[in-house]
Amino acid sequence: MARIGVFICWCGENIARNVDVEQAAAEVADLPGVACALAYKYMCSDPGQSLMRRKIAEERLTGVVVASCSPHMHLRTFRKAAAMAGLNPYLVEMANIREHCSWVHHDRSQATRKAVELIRMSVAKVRNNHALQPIAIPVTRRALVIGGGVAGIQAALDIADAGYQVALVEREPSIGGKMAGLSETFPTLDCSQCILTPRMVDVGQHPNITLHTYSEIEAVEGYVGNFKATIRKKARYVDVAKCTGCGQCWNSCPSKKTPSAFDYNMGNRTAIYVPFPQAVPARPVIDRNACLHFLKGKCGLCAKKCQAGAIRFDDQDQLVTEEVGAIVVATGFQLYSIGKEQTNGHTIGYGEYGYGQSPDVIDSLQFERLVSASGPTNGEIRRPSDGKVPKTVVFISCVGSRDNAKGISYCSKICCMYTAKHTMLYKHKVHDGQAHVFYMDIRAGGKNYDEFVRRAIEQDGAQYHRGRVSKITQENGHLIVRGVDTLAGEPLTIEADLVVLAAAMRPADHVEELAQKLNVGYDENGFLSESHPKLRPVETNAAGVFVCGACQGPKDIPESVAQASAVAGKVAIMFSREELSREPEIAKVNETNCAACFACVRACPYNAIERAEIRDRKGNLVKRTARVNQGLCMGCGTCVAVCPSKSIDLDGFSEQQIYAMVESLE
Amino acid sequence: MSDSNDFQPKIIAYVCNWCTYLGADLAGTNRLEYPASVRIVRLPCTGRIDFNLIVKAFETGADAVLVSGCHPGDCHYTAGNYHARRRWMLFRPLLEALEIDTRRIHFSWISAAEGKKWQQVITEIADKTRELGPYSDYREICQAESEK
Amino acid sequence: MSELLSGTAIRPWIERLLADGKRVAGPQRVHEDLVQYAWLTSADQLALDGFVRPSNSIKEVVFPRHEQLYGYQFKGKRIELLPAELPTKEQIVIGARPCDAAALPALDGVFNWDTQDEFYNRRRELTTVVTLACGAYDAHCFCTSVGLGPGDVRGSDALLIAVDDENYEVRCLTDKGRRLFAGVTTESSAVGRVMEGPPVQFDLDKLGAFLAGGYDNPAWQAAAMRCLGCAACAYTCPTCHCFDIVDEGGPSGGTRVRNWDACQFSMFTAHASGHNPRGNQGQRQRQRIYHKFQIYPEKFGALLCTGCGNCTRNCPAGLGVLPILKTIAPTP
Amino acid sequence: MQEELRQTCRRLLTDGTVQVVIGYGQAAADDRVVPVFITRPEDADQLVWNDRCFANLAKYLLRKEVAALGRAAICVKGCDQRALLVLEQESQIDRSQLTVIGLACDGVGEPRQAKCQSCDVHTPRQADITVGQASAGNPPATADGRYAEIEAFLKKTPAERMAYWKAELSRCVKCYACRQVCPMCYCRQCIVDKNRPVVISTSATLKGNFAWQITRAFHLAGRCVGCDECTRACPAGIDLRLLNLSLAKAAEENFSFRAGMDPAADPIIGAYSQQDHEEFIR
Repeated sequence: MARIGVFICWCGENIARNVDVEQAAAEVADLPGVACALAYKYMCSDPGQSLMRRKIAEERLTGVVVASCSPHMHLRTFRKAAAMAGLNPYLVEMANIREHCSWVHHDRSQATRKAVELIRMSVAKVRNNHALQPIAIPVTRRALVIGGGVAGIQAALDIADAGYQVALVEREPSIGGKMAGLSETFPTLDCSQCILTPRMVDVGQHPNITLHTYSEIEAVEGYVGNFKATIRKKARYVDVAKCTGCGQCWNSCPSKKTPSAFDYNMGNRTAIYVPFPQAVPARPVIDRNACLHFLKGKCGLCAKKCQAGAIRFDDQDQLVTEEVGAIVVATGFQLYSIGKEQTNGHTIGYGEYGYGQSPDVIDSLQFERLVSASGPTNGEIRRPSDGKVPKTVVFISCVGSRDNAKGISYCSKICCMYTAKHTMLYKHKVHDGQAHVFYMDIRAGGKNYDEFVRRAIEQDGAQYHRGRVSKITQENGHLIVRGVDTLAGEPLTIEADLVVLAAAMRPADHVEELAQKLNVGYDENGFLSESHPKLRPVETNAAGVFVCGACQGPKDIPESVAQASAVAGKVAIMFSREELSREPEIAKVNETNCAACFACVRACPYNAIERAEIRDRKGNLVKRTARVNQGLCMGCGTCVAVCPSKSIDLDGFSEQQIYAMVESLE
Repeated sequence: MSDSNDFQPKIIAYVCNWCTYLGADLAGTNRLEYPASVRIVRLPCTGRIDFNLIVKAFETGADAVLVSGCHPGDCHYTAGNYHARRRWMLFRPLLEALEIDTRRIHFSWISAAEGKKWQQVITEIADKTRELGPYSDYREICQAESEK
Repeated sequence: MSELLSGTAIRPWIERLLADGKRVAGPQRVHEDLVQYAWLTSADQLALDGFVRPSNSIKEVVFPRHEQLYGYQFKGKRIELLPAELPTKEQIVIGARPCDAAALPALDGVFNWDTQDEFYNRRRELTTVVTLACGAYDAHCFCTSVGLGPGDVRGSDALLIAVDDENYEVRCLTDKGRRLFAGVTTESSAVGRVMEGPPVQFDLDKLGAFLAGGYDNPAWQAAAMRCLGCAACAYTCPTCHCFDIVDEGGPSGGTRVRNWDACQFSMFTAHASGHNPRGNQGQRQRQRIYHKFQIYPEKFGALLCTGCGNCTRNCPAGLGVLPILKTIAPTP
Repeated sequence: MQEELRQTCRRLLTDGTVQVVIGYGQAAADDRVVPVFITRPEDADQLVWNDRCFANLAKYLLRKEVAALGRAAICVKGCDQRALLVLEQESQIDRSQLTVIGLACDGVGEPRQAKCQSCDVHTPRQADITVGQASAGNPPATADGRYAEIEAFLKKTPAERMAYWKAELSRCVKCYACRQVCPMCYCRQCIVDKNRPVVISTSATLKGNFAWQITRAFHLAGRCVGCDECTRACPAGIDLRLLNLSLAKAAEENFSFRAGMDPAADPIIGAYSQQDHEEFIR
């Protein structure tokens, strides 16, 4: 038989003014299962709590109802107090007779009646509560970081510095990401490589970091604390352990005409190559599609030159597994490919700008290489078609962004800033040149950002035209840019030598496939979904999987790095204990009754329910059933509502509890 | 009960823990008064709220039922409210076919910041239900027994 | 000489009964192709011809599908019991089929062999059954195979036999019947004639022999293969009488009620442990036949089947007593 | 066509493709057509095909007594086949272990059943073997007339509708024939049979009957294939089809979804779209 203690709080006058607490105590004292009911001035105070603890012991209570304020205020308090008195904390419920009663109903008799009913509901509920134990999940204290751009690097270093092992996976031959190819960065104009490459070296040398470059995620199994990732290490044809990075091979390679992806096809590279001189690891790979050994069966010059004997033409892809407790996704972005049909089919556009037809219409990342000291022109701004120094450069922002008709509704956020930067870098190198910018709005929110744009306009003389460009044509070696200046209200035609398009930012290729492997949600644009935009901005709905950087949405370097460090903090918190302790108010399947229709599996927002099989001792299939992964369930109860036979139920808000509450209102 | 002015409709509100419950808390903090005849049942998420609970509310004599949770996109559990919304899209036509009075079943999105909206919604539901009178049809259904 | 109930007298008579506060049940045309016994609110609802028999039975008049046994209320630490009121209204069934009426004596035994069921007995006392001899039978009827026939009077207080399209000969069989018809009939020389029943379709002796040794016969499962495990047979059967007792209510109190239950439900015999002694439909169908043709007869000396055929008529899979018995105990 | 059916089944049993054919046979005692389970080639002649083949045999695939007979072939009409698709989507049957014999059908019942009036699956889809040819062919799928009955019913006044359901459901005796014939009702323990808590009163009172029929219908939301077996099985003649239609109509109008029609379409319950309309929500 239940022995429930009801503790009604006056909350000073807050409750007692409108609710006759003594009368309420007298009324509920007679409810079935109630062993004692009393009112006290401040239940949350020390004396109030010790009163409750004393009564738990004296009355041998099997459950407690505290009728006071909102459970969001003090449920934890009272559950803790009950636990101190030896009562399982999940046998404590609250009746909210302050926020939901005394504060909003001023008729004392009505408020008192309602308070009694609220208490009655809570008594009915707590009679059906069960003692619950927190769920403990062992944690493998090792993290997997996917993506070796600046976000992934930062996250990996921070986690490693906290003392935990990290496996960093990068699909290119070197880490560094987009930032490694940038020239100088806003709003300080510090050299990108100067700030990034030391961090890359740190990664390469960090005792806690295992680097898998030229590698991709093949499969991920498991759940929070206990993931098993299979990584495909693509064949490099170079034995990284033997290679010293001396450079003999790529210096002697006769195949030199492959467009360099690192330079966005603005320069060429050899068939055996490191993408850029500061690459980490500084170990080359062989491009099968360019290597004469693979194409024609002869050559092998690199192998002859290599004193370390590191060339391995028979190299194969390898699958390695990493067991990790947390996964950080930092796969970054790519640019909207202008003028081409986009991967999601309906986004197509800006063919009228002549990108891909005129070599002098380039995108913003190409321009970065053009001004970079390590770029194909060694930092001299020369246009691709004829190598001339362009005297007039037109920058067009929002190419792709903020244009529903072209398939992207969002603002890519960084283009205003880097376009301003581009005009400055250009002016600093071509003193007699003139930069024009066509823009829709200038978005320069951020520390020292607006000042930076003002500088571009006021000090470096960039001409900003508010308006769109309708067409770009080629005439006599010039690009005729036809647009409109909406502020002047006039059409505007500029004869330019070079046009730079600030193309929209899109998530990296194949991120959807990765998201599916990780059970992480993504939006219609392919950006990964955070668990909560404000309160859980780096978590995802797949417990133990975190996001940082541009894979989650357009962002600049400072934001990406800040997010990466935030992720590292979250991972470090998770790894600070040997076991994860999770709230036990989660779903549970009655496996005998489950009809295995798996509607719950479909409905679960956390992919926390799996299809399981029950087998007898001989291994014969007895039946199939849904099964809740305690490591993943967040306790929303969506599964309960879709289960026709209620073979899945939610501890803490069980069918029995809720119906008892409603029926107590009869 | 015969005097319609005295009629205090019984309203059962199934609300999610993270938005509407907190919205009602905020109404309290701001001392926004509303009819006392509403009874809140706290559930983690609208996704947990099953249609059987609505039926049970009427069986226990409710004159109106409210189901309320987070605005689309704000669900604490990402998608529970979307699942709920879809179920109600299908449930309402069934109730119409059965002539269960859909004017007595209310759905709302009330965020933790919308204490004022909570007050308004409850007040409106109470007013409207008072106009409709007690849900005598369902009470008759519940009281009909084989005659003695 | 006979007593005659003229067609024109029937309606006014029923209206009078209703006006006197009596409950009157009889066949009612619910839909174009559905006739059921139901409580009448007006004499016009009564349907006496144009169909073989109602799709349900009259057992509900004495054994309702849902009955409150008593209420209970938690008062503080005490539980207060609130006895249910016994029925008081006199009730009359008009136009019962002989196969329905004959079920009542069978039920009497069940509801009185250990405890006297006060609810059942009170209703039974209050009930007068006016049976109408059958004017037609269909392929599902098999009263003659279980020793009954279209004019059988078991369980009836009065028997009506059609004289022509309008008028009925009344044979009062009990005091209840005589009281009911006092002053309603006229003397006449016309005599009704009861038609012949359907041919006998299975052999009771053979059945007895089969049951004696056939408990584990695979024929049960074979016959039950198409059974879907609902209670359409049991709930429309005049003699099936199983019930379940449940408490309905909330934390403050409620009612203990009894509801019909049926042996074809897999839950009927399911134990809390998960074990089910009748784990398949063959065992459940076997139970139904054994109960009607061996267990009940051994205890009460009569069959628990009146051959009405409702089980087959209502079975979505066309099963029922007759198809099974025709297989296991065919007539020569 | 009947002969072709018998031959087909004889062959399937003879060559060991299947151990049992679930089909229709003539009842011995009366003129009804009943489900039969043919396990021997020589019994294939018991199979019949005519317009009294009402039953949706898909339900038998879920009964353990039938499953115990071994690998099965099942005879289905076009409407019944839709149930197979839903059962497959809900992991209840392994389609690869099942031989589906589609029976081209011009409709059942005399006069034709209500569902046959707007049938657009005279020839069963996704059958392994199709027997016969429907004279009607499969007309293009249009919603015209499919929901005529519920639309007409909804034109009645609220008071008429309430009176109608009170009268109809007062006859429900809770025999659960509607549940037992329904291929989609395969829970191991139906919610109405659960007593902790009592979600639905087990009593056959109006209260219990409303709760039960609301539940039964809604549990079929987006799943009911409209075979109307519930309506056919109801010994109290309650037109459960109306309830099912109201949900099917909502599913088609809101989600262009018809249960058991498109193997590629995702089930609508347990799923959502951010674009789902919500004009009824404040």
